[in-house]
Amino acid sequence: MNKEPLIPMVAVVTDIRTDTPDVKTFRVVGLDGKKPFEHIPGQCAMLSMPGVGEALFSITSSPTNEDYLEFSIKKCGCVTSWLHAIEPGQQITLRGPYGNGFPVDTDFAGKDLVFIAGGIGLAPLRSVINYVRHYRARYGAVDIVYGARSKEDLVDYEEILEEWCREEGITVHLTIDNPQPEWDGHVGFVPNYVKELSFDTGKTVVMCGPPVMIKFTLAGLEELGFQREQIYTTFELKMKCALGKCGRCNIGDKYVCKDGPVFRLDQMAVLPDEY
Amino acid sequence: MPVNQEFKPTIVAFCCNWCSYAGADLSGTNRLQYPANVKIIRIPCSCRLNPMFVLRAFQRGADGVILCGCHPGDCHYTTGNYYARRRMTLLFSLLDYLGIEKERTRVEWVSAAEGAKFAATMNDFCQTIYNLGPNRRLEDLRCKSE
Amino acid sequence: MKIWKLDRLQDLFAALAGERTLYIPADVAGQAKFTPWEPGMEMTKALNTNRSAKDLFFPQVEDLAAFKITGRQIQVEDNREDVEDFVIFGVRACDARSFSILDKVFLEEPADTYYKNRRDHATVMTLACSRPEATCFCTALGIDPQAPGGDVSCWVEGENLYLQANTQKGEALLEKLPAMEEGEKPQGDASVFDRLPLKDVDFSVFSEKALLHWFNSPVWEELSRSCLGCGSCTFVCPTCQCYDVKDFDTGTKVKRFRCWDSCMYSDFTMMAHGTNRPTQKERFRQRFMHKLVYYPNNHDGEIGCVGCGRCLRKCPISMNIVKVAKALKEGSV
Amino acid sequence: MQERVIEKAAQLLESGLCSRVLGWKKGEFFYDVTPGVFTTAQEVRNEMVFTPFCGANLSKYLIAESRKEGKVAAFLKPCDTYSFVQLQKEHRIRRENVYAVGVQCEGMCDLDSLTALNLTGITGAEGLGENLKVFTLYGEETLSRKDALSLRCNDCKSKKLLDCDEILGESGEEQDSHRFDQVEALEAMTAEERFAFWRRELSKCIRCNACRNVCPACSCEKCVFDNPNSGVENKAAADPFEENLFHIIRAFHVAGRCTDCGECTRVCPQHIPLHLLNRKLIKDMNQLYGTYQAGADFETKPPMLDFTQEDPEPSIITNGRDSG
Repeated sequence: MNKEPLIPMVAVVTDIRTDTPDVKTFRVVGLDGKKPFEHIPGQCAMLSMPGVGEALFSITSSPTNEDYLEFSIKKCGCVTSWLHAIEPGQQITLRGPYGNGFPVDTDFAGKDLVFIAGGIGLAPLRSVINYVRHYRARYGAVDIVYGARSKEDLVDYEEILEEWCREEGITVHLTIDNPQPEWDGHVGFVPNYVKELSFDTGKTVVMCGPPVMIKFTLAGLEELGFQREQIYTTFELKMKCALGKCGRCNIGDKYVCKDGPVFRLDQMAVLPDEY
Repeated sequence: MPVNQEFKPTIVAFCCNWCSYAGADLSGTNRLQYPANVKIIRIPCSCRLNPMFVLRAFQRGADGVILCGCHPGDCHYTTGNYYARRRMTLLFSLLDYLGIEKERTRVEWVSAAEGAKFAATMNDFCQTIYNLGPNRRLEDLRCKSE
Repeated sequence: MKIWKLDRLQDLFAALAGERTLYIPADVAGQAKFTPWEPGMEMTKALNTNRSAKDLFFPQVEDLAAFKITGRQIQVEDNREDVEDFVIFGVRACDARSFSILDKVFLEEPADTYYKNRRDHATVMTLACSRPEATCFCTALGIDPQAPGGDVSCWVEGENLYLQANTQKGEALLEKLPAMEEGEKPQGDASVFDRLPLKDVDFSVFSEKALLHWFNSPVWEELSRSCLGCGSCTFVCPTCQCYDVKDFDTGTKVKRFRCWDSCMYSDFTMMAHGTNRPTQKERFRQRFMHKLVYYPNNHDGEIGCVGCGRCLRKCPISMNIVKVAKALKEGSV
Repeated sequence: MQERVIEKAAQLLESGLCSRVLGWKKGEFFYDVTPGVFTTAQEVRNEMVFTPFCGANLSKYLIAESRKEGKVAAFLKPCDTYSFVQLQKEHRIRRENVYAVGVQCEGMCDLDSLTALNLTGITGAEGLGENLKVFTLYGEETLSRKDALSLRCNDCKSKKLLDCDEILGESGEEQDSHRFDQVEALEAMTAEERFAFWRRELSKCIRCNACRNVCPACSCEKCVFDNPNSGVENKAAADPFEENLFHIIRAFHVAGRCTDCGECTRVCPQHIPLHLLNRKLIKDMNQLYGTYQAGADFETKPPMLDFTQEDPEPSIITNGRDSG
């Protein structure tokens, strides 16, 4: 009988890193110790613990990482709370990859890129950013705008400081919502910061964050003169199958699991505002 | 269940913290015998017994469910067992109406001093359930396999 | 076309049931239902089954896999098996069309093997309608109730049952039956279909305007106001295919099963942080937009409804796709 | 009566006494009436009906409608008024925002009761009084409304119109119904027979939740069956046990609050006689704790929120009524 896409494989969590008070990054390999499958930046996978539940997470690691997959996961529901309580060595089930991913080798090629992320929204972008860093020559200048509630809530802060900030051609713009004693960087919400930074409108924008951030940032970008065709974002809605069959993650006639999760914003203009 | 294996009924006894739970203790310290397959679940008062708990017990493999609480008039919270009495009467009646053997459910009032009554009640209830055989009408087949 | 005498229908059932399970629409506990045939079991007098025929391919509940958990270890048990061949007799044209609508969802890559397994092993024998209900509107959706399709089409006319194979599977099935007389079916009286009160419901309008036009229609508020948020329409619908995947801990292992779900339910899109369809209006809209706009957009304009009329009879408050389609059309003028 | 209902509704809107009217809206056919809210007299005159097919109990809608701005006029049949009172007793309806118009009822019919008379292809019907003229694709037939009554209306318990601001027609009396006959027939069976009966019926359940969602007594903001942490299935009849569990618990949760309006059985797409579960509990409570009718008044304490020291022991059930 053919392989059933709903039946997952078993994988092992080999390492757990605490990024922020409510975000942990999980390193996952197959039972053979190898990377479970290949993926495109922006794609997702279904993680599950039988008896607890199954949920979709974006793959945080870059495809260029040949050893494992990584998932940065914020504790907010049933499955994520369980994940936050486990220790390395725990087996989970895994299926994927799902979704279309970012057009890293087509539309993004040769372009100046601006990544805009808020909070845990960095998770899906980290995969793209590291992919772009790996194939640095294929892309133009890179700007990363990243905001969180506080310094402690910045995911991958170490990696950002130690690696991204030091790399040539990459400019990192960090911001936090409220002033903090040990913070000498920018303070303020992402949408305003983006407007202040006033990027060149020839750049391609990749955005991920809470819906309210997306909404206001988009307005700001349009004010700056950006076209919706230049802006990409990624969505997440409730999913059960991730195969376009269970019927719940649709925005209009598009399924986030199958036709997304990455959408160019001009595609969204003809779809309902139901996300 | 294979035929050659003797039927050992699983009994779930919901016991009020203030009386029968202590009664069970007392019967233990007095070395009174009652079957080991009586699983005691402590509840703060007999009126804490949600009918859902009774059904869940049957789903998860109980062959009989018994509620033990304080004698009417002796409730630690004054009136809890009076409400429990009405609820269980109605629940048992409804189960009987659905054709589920009424002997599988029981309520007994057992005080903290009645260790002997506790043991006797459990022995009697186990015998009743043993005579009835395994719970078939309110079982969950998914829990019975393997 | 082959001919079988109707007074020997039980013999036909016996022959069909000889090597495989035969399902016929029979009355069980007062309901017409596709039921495994046993000697003596008669067809229902009802036009159609209470629930739809999708149950036979997409049952309300089915196990997907089981997991054995020991400490931190997980073992996956894939218990799928090839189902045995079976025949469904007496499927009406509407339900037969619903199979092709479901196929486009479940058989699209990556195919759903549970569904495919049953589809592969089933032979569908349809039965033409001659006495429709007033709630029937399959003709408004381009379905011919007198040419019902499937692997074998059947007609009742006078004292005979006429059978015609439409596919190789159907031919193989008929070949195994006792030799039958050949003949032509006399032309029946189809005038009743012209008198169907809902035959003119216009489903073509939905392709004429943009998705957002229908989505933003002002009529949704009023239409959905009395909706109870139950799942009767969904569960009797032959084309509703949304499902939920759930786990059940049996005490020794975890069974992962799937069950029908309804977009009418409040938890359908509920996530840890909330839902994107917070009121019944959005849920109600989703169901009808899916059938009238989203499905056609994704599948060459085919409407996700077969006009069986079950929701017209079953909705507790008599709100249904016909009322919705009409109101949307009028509301857009 | 229909004319009076429509005229009254229009008048209530025109006079400005009410901003909305909760009533029944006509459908495609004579029998597919939908509960609806009307805001203008014109809407009322065009779309409102009161026919023998207005079975839907409107009182549950008042939970939401009475919380909105302005006063809502609600047209309520006798059995609806019992639910109306019961819901007020449970503080679910804001009475001051409702103008209740009681409408006397001659018993309601439904499509199922017509189908049971072997009528097929029903395209419409005519008649608001004693007789019903039914049109079908295959001819027409005149029948007595009495013969086409819904199952529940054959056992009508009361024609009383309770707590109305105004009454169209006359409030009636409690009826000498035979609503417990079938319960008694079941009680007279052996446990095996009863088990077989309920298995046959409950195995039809598809867990569409229509019975729960229509039930005026099921007015919880969040049902226990919709709570993912309760560990119960809210949509899958995954096992016979789950079917039993749902219906036992639901009957139990509405015990003492169920007015026996019969909506559960009316809406069940699988025709499960769910009212027999509720009636059993009503009968038991009447016998064990004294006669009580939910929704009949505002004062009487519901039996499940009450007790006496002399209440019978549960052994009255488990040992049998005679020995207990």
